[in-house]
Amino acid sequence: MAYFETLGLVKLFGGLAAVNGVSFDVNEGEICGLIGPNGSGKTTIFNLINGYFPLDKGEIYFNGNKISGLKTHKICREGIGRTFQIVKPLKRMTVLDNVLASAFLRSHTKSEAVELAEKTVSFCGMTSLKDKVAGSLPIASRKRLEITRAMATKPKLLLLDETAAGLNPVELEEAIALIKKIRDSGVTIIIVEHIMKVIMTVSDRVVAINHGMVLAEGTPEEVASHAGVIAAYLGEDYCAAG
Amino acid sequence: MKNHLGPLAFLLVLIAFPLAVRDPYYQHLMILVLMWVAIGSGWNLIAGFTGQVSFGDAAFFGTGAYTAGLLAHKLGMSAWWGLGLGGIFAVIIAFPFGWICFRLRGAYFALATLALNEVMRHTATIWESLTEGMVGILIMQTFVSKIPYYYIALAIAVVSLISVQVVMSSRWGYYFVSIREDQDAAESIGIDTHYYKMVSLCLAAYLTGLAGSLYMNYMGFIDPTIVFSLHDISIMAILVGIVGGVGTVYGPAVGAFIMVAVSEVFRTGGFGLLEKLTAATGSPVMVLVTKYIKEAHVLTFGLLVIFVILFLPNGVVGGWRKSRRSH
Amino acid sequence: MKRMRFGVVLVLVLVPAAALVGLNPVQAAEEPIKVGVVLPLTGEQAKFGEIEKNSFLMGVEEINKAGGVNGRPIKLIIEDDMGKADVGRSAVEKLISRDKVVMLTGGYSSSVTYAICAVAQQRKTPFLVTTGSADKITEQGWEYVFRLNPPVSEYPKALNAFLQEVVKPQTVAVLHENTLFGQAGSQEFAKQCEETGIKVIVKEGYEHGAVDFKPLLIKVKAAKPDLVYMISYVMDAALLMRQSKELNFNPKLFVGGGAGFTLPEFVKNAGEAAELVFSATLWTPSVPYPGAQKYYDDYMKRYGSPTEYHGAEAYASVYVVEDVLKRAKDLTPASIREALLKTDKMTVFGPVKFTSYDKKTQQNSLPTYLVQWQKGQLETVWPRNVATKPYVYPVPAWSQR
Amino acid sequence: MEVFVQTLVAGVLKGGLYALIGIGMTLIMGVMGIINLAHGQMMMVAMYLTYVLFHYLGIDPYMALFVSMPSLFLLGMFIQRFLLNPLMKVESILPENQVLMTVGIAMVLTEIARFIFTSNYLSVQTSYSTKAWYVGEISFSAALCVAFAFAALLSAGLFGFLVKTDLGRSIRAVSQDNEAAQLMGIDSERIKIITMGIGAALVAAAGTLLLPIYYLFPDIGGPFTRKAFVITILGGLGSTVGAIFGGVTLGLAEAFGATYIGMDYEDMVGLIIFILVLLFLPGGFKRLTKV
Repeated sequence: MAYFETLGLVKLFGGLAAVNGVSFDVNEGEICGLIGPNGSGKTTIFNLINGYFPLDKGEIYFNGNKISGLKTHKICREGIGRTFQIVKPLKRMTVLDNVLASAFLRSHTKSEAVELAEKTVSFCGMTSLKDKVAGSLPIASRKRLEITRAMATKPKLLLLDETAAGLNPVELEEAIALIKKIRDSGVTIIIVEHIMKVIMTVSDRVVAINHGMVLAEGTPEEVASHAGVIAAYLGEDYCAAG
Repeated sequence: MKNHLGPLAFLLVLIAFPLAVRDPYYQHLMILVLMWVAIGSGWNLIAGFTGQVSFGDAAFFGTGAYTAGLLAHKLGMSAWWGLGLGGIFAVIIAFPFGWICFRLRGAYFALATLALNEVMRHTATIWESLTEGMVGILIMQTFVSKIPYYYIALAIAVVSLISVQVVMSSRWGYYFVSIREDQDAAESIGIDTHYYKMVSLCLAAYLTGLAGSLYMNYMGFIDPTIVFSLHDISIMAILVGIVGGVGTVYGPAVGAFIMVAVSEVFRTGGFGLLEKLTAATGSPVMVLVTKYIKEAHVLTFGLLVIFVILFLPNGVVGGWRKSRRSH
Repeated sequence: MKRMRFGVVLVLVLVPAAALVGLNPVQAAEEPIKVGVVLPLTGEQAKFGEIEKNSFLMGVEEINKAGGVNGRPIKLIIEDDMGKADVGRSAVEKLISRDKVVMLTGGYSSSVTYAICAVAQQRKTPFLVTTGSADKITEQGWEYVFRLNPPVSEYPKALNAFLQEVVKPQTVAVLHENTLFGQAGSQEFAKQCEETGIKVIVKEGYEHGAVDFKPLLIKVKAAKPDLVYMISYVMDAALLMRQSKELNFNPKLFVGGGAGFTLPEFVKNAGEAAELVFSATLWTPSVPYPGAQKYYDDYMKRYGSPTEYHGAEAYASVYVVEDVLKRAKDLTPASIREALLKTDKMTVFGPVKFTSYDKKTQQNSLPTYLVQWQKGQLETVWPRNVATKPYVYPVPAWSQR
Repeated sequence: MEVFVQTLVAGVLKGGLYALIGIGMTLIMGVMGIINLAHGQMMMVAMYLTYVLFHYLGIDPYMALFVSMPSLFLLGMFIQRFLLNPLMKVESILPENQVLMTVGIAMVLTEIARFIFTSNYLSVQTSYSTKAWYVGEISFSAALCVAFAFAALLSAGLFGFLVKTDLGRSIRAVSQDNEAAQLMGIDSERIKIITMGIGAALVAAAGTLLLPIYYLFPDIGGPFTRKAFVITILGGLGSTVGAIFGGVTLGLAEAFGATYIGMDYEDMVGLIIFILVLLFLPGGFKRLTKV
């Protein structure tokens, strides 16, 4: 059994299938990119893995345990952290307090938690911002805070949802570096991203989704040259003409 | 430790207060203030810190009061046992309620608490064989002097403030505020939001129930409309919390003082000061002002509430983050 | 923002401080005698508080015009209790500590009255309870508490005699508002019925202010009681009668148990549905006490709205206060208490005399009357010796009235 | 059987009145997302207006609708413009600040009424106050029938307004997604001001129609506020048809509760249904009917 595995995930919204039989595996230690056009169901898949939405059908296994059907906070406890596409900072708390709130999960005492939080903050390069109130941060820092907060739960698997969207080129480079650094620290990552550059540079493997189904799977290069993927992104006409 | 010097000094002043001010009128007002500190702290815990606004604090307050009253009335025990049990019974009410109703969010939860408040009031009114209905429960007060009540109220208020302070700097506190700030984010970092909302509600219910027991012991008489009053208890608790400062440890203390003292100042026309001034100056404007304030003190008070909400939306004491700068 | 907060704190500290410093009572030669009155002037009970306040003011004005108490006027210091016990307690503490009143009166709701009693007893300040009617208030053995109005359990006395001598009903339905007055009164009435062999087939409370009593009346109608006894205040009473008529519900008689059924507002609102309805009452303007009618007329003239028995209680209270202060050898609590104990004064509310009986102490005892609406007029019909008109019984069905 | 039918009739007719009270609230809660705890107090203001018009000018309550509704429309707009909208701009920890503001407004309205009219009970006696129609033994109160018809008419009118007119569509847009509506160029502040006005005017109609068969004093508002939000939750936020369902359901529940359980339990039955709907049918009856 793979490290992380989804089997035939189905999610219906008002009779319409947003996710329709998605199965894929992720191996320990790799970065798996999840791509697909807008509305193809990527974020919904995250919400299913994370337990935010209940599954209509299908099963999810992580590290040998079935995690589908668990509550969100239990799934986090199992070792799956996530960030949100629309960032959800704890606005009126400082950056450090944000991280501290999640560091408690893996700490017995407050001093332990503070230590873990400080360490995570510096690991993610946010030390200079740690006393800032989260609500006052610019978007790039908020995105980074999402990652920092998720990292403080000491995840084994991290779900990154569009962490690069809205960043300028410099910030983008920083984000890519951080993602790689996290992977190198031994965390498996599934990343949803629109910006192809990010996906292509960081992913070990890519899964392409369209209309709630898996379209293609393989190395970034394989998926990028897959006819169906190009069609999905650029439209049928482009494909036929090409 | 430096942070605690101010409160400690203030505590000493409060301890000395009844010895310095012998007038039972002011002692009585201070007892009410201290009782409201406990209620306000409870409300602030569940609403101000955890973000689950409750419109039903009277349900817990009344449960505490009736626990004390019924212990004395039905079992012939001292009503002071209520101080031990009142809070616990309030938690017994809060627990199943929270278990069921915490799946509701925001305004819907607030409405459910409001309904709980009304259900409790009706139950206490109708269940005459247990509660004596509107005939009410009368017990004999233990002390003639106000000073014992004052110190018991002070102890309860101090315990409330300290427990809020302790809770809020612990794991629970961080979890409560995380839930308030973003429930989904809180879940995603491994916080069992349902469980911690329950913890917060039960703590709040305990403090409020404790205050209810104190009320029974101090006032000696309760009936359902007094202790389960939506307006006089539940809404008042919210006002204490909001005016003082949402999500601040000492906010409810300030709020309690303002709400009790200011409403008394308005009710009595500045403790009769206005009338003296009127008599002294004899100006017709003052006559008018005095008459207005005496007759429309609730109106003035309502205007004050509107003013505070408009211009001091987070209360007199600032927001949570400001008090946490020291970290 | 910071400056604002500082300002608020400043105000909060300064106002009470100024109040503490600046307010020592000024001594004057013809200093009025201060009497404290605690009444609900805001909140849901304010209507009654206002009637009582007006009556107090009317009474004290008359007394002072007539020379006051041995040349010294009475000054009433009226405090608003907002219908809340804790505020009532604040008010009475203030009256005793700051205003230094010689005695207290007023007290509308039983909860507030109780709170005042406790303080009055502790601070040894005589308190003449005007209204608070819970039985327990005079069952505590407090020496400084005297009560003018009878306890709630004694209201239906006259009705019982009438039922036994005239109506002899088999079954009764009791409807009551869920207030102290309604719950305690209905319990007492039901107990008396059981003792005299009348079966209580329906006994039900309702929340004051209901819009629609039909579901309740439908059920009562289906149970076919001989007598319907209702403890309701005026507007509920009017709605009950109106809707009974609408449902064509015809028991042998309808009897009201509270003041609600005797007020002009009742007949105005119930219209024809008020006709021939009985009510047990303590006081109407036509009771055989000197000045009752005059008090009613004066009040109407002065305030433009009708008064009722709460007002009469207040008006009587202030005259009892005058009488007591005149007779007291000085204004110490002990002397005033002595004078109160020896009270024997006829008022618009009836003879006032404080006696002890059963568990009660220092309780005034008053006869109750049975009245009936006849052709839009309220007539006293029982006891026979004071009746202004003979009673109309049996009562014809609605269609024949 | 007669008991059953009469209870049914009483419940449905009272439900009509409740619906009228609830329609305004459902609109306000739907669009603004706030619980308006001054709702009953606004009704109280309308009732005093009606009383003044009847008592001093001899205007029939049904005619007084033409004064009370526009007046309350203005009052509602004023409250929203100067007291509630400014709150949206201040940063506060709890969004419930707005609810508290309505508590303050309720206090002020009540006390102003007491200041002017004292706490006396006031009532308006008309020829139809006590009139009833009979079918067999079953009675139908005339004034309640009129109120019922009016509730149906108003909710149909409001429904049409929301669906057919531009303003109505804007109101619905704001109620569905405030931010999106603003992006599409809708002045959501203005929409909220108008919505509050309409909500107030609707509850004014309820007050004016209720007065002939009921009575009036300054503290009358509270219980009706509570009924209004129960109705709103039963019917579903923002749903005019839902308000009728909610009102009638509450009326029936109270009537049958009073007849078959006890009048003591009248309010309790309503509250328990309310909690059950909150828990098990979030969105109210709107969700079942999809209107």
